[in-house]
Amino acid sequence: MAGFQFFLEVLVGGLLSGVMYALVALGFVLIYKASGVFNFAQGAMVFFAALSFVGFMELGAPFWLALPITIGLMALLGLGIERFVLRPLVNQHEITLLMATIGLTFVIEGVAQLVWGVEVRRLDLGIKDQPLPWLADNAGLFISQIDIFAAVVAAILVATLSLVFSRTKVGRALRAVADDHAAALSIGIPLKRIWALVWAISGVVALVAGMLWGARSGVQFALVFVALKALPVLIIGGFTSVPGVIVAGLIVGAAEKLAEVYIGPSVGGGIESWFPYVLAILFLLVRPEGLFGEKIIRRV
Amino acid sequence: MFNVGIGRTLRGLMAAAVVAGVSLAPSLAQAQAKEQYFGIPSYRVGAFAAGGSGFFGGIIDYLQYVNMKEGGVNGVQMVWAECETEYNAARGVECYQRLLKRGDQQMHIFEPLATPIAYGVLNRVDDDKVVLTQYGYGRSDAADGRVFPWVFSTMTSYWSQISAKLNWIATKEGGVANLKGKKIAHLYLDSAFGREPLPVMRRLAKDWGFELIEIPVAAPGIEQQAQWLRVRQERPDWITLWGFGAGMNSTAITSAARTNFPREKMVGVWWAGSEEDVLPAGEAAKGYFAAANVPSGKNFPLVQDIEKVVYGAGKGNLSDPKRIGNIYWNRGVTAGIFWIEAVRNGQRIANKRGQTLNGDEMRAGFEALDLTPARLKALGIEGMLPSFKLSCSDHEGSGSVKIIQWDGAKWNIVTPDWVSSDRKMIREMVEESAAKYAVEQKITPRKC
Amino acid sequence: MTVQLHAHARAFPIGGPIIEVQDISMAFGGVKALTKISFDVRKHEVRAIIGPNGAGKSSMLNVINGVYRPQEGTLRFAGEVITGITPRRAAHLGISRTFQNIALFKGMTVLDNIMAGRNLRMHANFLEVAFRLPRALREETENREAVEEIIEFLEIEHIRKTPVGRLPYGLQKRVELGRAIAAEPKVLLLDEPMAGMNIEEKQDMCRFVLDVNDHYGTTIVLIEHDMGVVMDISDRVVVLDYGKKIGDGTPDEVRANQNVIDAYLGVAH
Amino acid sequence: MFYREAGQFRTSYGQDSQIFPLRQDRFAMLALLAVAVVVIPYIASDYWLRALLIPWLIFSLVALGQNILTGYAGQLSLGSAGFMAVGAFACYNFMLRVDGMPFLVAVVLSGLCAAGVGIAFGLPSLRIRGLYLAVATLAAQFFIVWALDKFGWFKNNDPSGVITAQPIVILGYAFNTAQEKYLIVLAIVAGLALLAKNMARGATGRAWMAVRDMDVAAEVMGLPLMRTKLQAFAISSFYCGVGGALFAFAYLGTVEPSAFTIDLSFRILFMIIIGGVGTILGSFLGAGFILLLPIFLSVLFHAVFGQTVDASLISAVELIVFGALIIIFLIVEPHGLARMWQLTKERLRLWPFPH
Repeated sequence: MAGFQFFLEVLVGGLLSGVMYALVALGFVLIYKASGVFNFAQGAMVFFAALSFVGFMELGAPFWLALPITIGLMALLGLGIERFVLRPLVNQHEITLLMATIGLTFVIEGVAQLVWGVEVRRLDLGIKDQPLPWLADNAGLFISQIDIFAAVVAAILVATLSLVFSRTKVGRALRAVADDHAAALSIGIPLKRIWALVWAISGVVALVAGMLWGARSGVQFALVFVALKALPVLIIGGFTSVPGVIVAGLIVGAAEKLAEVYIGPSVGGGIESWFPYVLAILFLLVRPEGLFGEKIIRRV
Repeated sequence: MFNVGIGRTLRGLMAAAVVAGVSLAPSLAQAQAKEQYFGIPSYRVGAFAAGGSGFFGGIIDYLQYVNMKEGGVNGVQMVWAECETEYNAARGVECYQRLLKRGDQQMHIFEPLATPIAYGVLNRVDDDKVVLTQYGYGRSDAADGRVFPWVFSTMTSYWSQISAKLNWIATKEGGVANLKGKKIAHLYLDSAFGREPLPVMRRLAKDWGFELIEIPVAAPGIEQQAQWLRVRQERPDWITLWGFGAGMNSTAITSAARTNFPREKMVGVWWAGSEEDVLPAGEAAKGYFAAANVPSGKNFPLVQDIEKVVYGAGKGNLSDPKRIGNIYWNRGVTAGIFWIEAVRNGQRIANKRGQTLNGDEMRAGFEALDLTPARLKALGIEGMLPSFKLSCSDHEGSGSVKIIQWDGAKWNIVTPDWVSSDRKMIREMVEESAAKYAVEQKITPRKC
Repeated sequence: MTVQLHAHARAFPIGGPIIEVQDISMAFGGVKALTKISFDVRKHEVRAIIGPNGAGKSSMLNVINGVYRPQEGTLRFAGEVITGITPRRAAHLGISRTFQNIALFKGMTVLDNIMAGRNLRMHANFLEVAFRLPRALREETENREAVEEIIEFLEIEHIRKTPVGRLPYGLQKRVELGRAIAAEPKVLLLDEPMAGMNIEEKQDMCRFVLDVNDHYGTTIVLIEHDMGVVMDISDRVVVLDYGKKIGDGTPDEVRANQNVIDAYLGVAH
Repeated sequence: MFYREAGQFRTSYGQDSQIFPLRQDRFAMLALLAVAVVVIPYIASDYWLRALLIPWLIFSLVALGQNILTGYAGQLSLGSAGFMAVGAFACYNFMLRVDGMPFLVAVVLSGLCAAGVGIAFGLPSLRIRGLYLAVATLAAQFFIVWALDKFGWFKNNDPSGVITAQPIVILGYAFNTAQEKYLIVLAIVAGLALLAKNMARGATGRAWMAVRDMDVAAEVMGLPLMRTKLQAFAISSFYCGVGGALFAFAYLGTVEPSAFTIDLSFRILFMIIIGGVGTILGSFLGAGFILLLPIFLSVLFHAVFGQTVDASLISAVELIVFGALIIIFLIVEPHGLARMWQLTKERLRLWPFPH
């Protein structure tokens, strides 16, 4: 197939995978922004969310019922985590918090497999994971419908979140919290409520990511690994910037695909595992605070 | 949320307590009877739990079956202890050491169904006199019993599998000659496991004149955009999928659909050929082929009898009986058959009828494994296992596979007869590789 | 408050200039922090830099020990031009300092903090330390003795083994002074050593500063808000205002200087 | 009543800078070593030695390395498993390609290889800090494993892509049995632990902690930031590398690159967090906790429920309890086991008199 057209396809494909990474990274950002916690359990939450969703459907709940139930469940999970894991750890060192969330990962994985079992399940959102016919026929580009769908969902999600943050009272409060906890408290912002809320939201974000990933590659344990895909996205985008992770996600997605396709064969391939991280390092050397992260000012 | 989990646990435990009350009774009665002890290093959580629970469930069900059906082997009861490895080398070694001795009983067979764990214990089994079986994984060159006296790659190694698979592709193409100039892409998990068949493939590519395209997938492989773009670019005639874990395999299949690559031109390794591997792909998996060392299905007398005897008595190991007869479980059952046959042989050879075997006797029994068509029929597994025979020097035996195809709901056998590999070539490669290993490890191969 | 200023004849009579600041200018972004500042510091004297907030005092110190790099002007140390040196180089030259908001090593004990102050005098590499080879041991003991002297001198024996993080503010300031003098510097830069202290603490600190100056002959450049203190303990005073020098001389001269009175004293009192 | 420092006065700074200023502690330590060397090899079963003690010692060593970097020098790194891998494969190749290579020399050399790699991947630390650095060090984790996995040379082109450690021979004496392997590991770990302790309490350690606590001040005092940080990376990686070599030679015997997963790196970090950041003792306690707890749980549950409960249930519960215990632990004592131990000692000193 024509060189440029192929390049284009690689690029588009990469960008679309990037969206999927960004979706996962989004959950990290929300929580880090609000509570300064690097929530490694996000991956497990994605897995748990998707698994619960199909689980409820297996129990006979129709889509329109399973969805709200799972949303509620994830929100509850988020609240529970905030209340019983992170609140007792407030003001601890960031490493301690990170470690706590990794411990949480084990718990969530265990609970998920305890409650829903280990069988691999499939999730059918009714969208075909096949190339858009007219694109394939006319442009010869193979773009899967579900990828497009995912991109749209991601766009909507981000739009809504940014609206919530910029327009609503809660959103402004959240921004204040993100800027300075103490100050936020002093002007009477209910910190705990905000945190709880953010954890609930990130639970729902996890569900969205989980459903899209699940629809692509089945609902199964491997979903927890999507977190690893999100990490380089986070450093490049900055832990605190919603638009940051979206852009970074696109960058990582496109870059790693191009690298794998064009550089990969010459070094034996499989470089996707580390390429994004190296990319991230190079990025950091230029901008230690990430793409849109707040600049870290350090005084003597 | 947690409450749900805890609740389920409690219910589980209560149920367990009841079961315990029932099941303890007989085992007490037989406390005096002779016992043959097995250690079972299973993995029931984590990325590969689906396969693990099925396979080890199958083994346990068969041991249970032998106990219930014929009161053990010549009166020797099969007993076992289980240990969770999480498919992790360190945990696996710990399990090996833990299971090795139980009271005055010794473990003589170790089947971890995990390459890393098999490697972790590889150089311990000689001292401990433990038969290390690698049921369709691990070192292919372990087939050379002279260099690996205690390791078995029964009954078909990766090398044999890929050879058999390519033989089948050749017949589909109407003969080896027609493969000339064809393209075969090897889409593999970028790990030792994924690269294992490459030597064979490269060699055959040279001999047969087809073009081999190697496309690695970085673990965990739930994202294969780039790889399939290469497929689109190269447009291979066939793809041999060498993946592990439902994540990578189902993603490969869906990605094939995304790139309009015909599933009828994809042949998976047997770790990409279980129900768990294709179910998540849904419609996309229709028509996809895979090699099987053991086909799935319930239409084998033994399988039906196990369901009747063991599950009928509520002693089945699978929490979900619907999984009876699926690939991993059937594989487990046949693994159990190897064990029991080895015990029978061992008792005969050492003429310790009705007595517990030690390590050497168990190995002798294993090396005497001889599944004649008649024996297979007697066991009620005709067509489930190939007929094969082990020996002191040949620890592989069969080297043949069946090709199965997914019809969207279940696996169907497309090769009623077993597709065999190029035994001679593989054996040469095995001995070559084993010899190299022997030199590196300063092992003097035993005489056979 | 009253502090006996150099009651006895000085052990180290004031000598020639050791630091010469010449037309130093620097700006952050567009904001001018220092404009054409020139003054000198003589050996063994106590030199004060005063001025209202944002006058550029701290920036001046940061220029002197290389934390900031000036856009214009030259800086001489003992006659040699050292404009734009690195902090490490400055340390090697014998310029040591304390910080406006304490910069101690919070996780370490008082002892270790002050020991760390002597790192330039310890040359054993990590292998020697790991294997406790003679040089490492010798250096450890020798420097430990020197440090114990300082600890005694600053009257903080009782908190020797306490992690500084747990100490009250006043004591921390004292430890930081200890860490700074541990290097046995030629020049000691003190950035508001008495900020936020009560009268007694200030008196103690003054005493320590003067003693350092007396016993070791260390040249001292200090920034201080408390005019009383400054006038009492310093030999000469530079007055900055909005990054410009508006006065320079003995305390009395500065007191008399009209600009200073207008710009600063007038406001202050 | 026996834990008293009364009547023990330090008369010289030399004495004061001893590892264990208290006589009781010195005795305790010596006794412990004596037991470890003399008693344990004879009473401990193969299971205890091969499955628990040897890996525990090895991981204590690795945790020590992580602690030097993260605990003392304050550089958060997630590459430890990668550096272990370097050590393991380096050692294998030294033994393989240099005939007559003495084992201990090979171990040291492999540590040095790891140190070199560590320095390379430590370079970003000069510009990046905190969690960003942590994620950046994952590059080491993934790249190293990828490279070792990809290039057959590292594995002497073994078709199965694994290395099989050569037998351990020192001065013509072969260390084959579990006891022998245990002793060699014990010797190496104890030695390196002592060196680490010396560095930690000496000028080297002060430099590390200075950089950790307030790097600007450290620089103003003349400490070379870059050298100190990279030194910490090098030494830390050296310890990980030696740990990796022992992991391959004295523990598993046969390893593939993918044995050194990111999960392992996380567990190593866990060890020092749980054990106690910036303490030597903590590395040992933490390694014990993280390594042995899951095993203990598994043994416990199997002992209690045996074959009566669906094993999948047990495995899942093990996982949950393990995670929960970690969280609870972090909440109860964020400063780690070492701090707990210290506090108990403080109480012992005062006991039975409440202050």
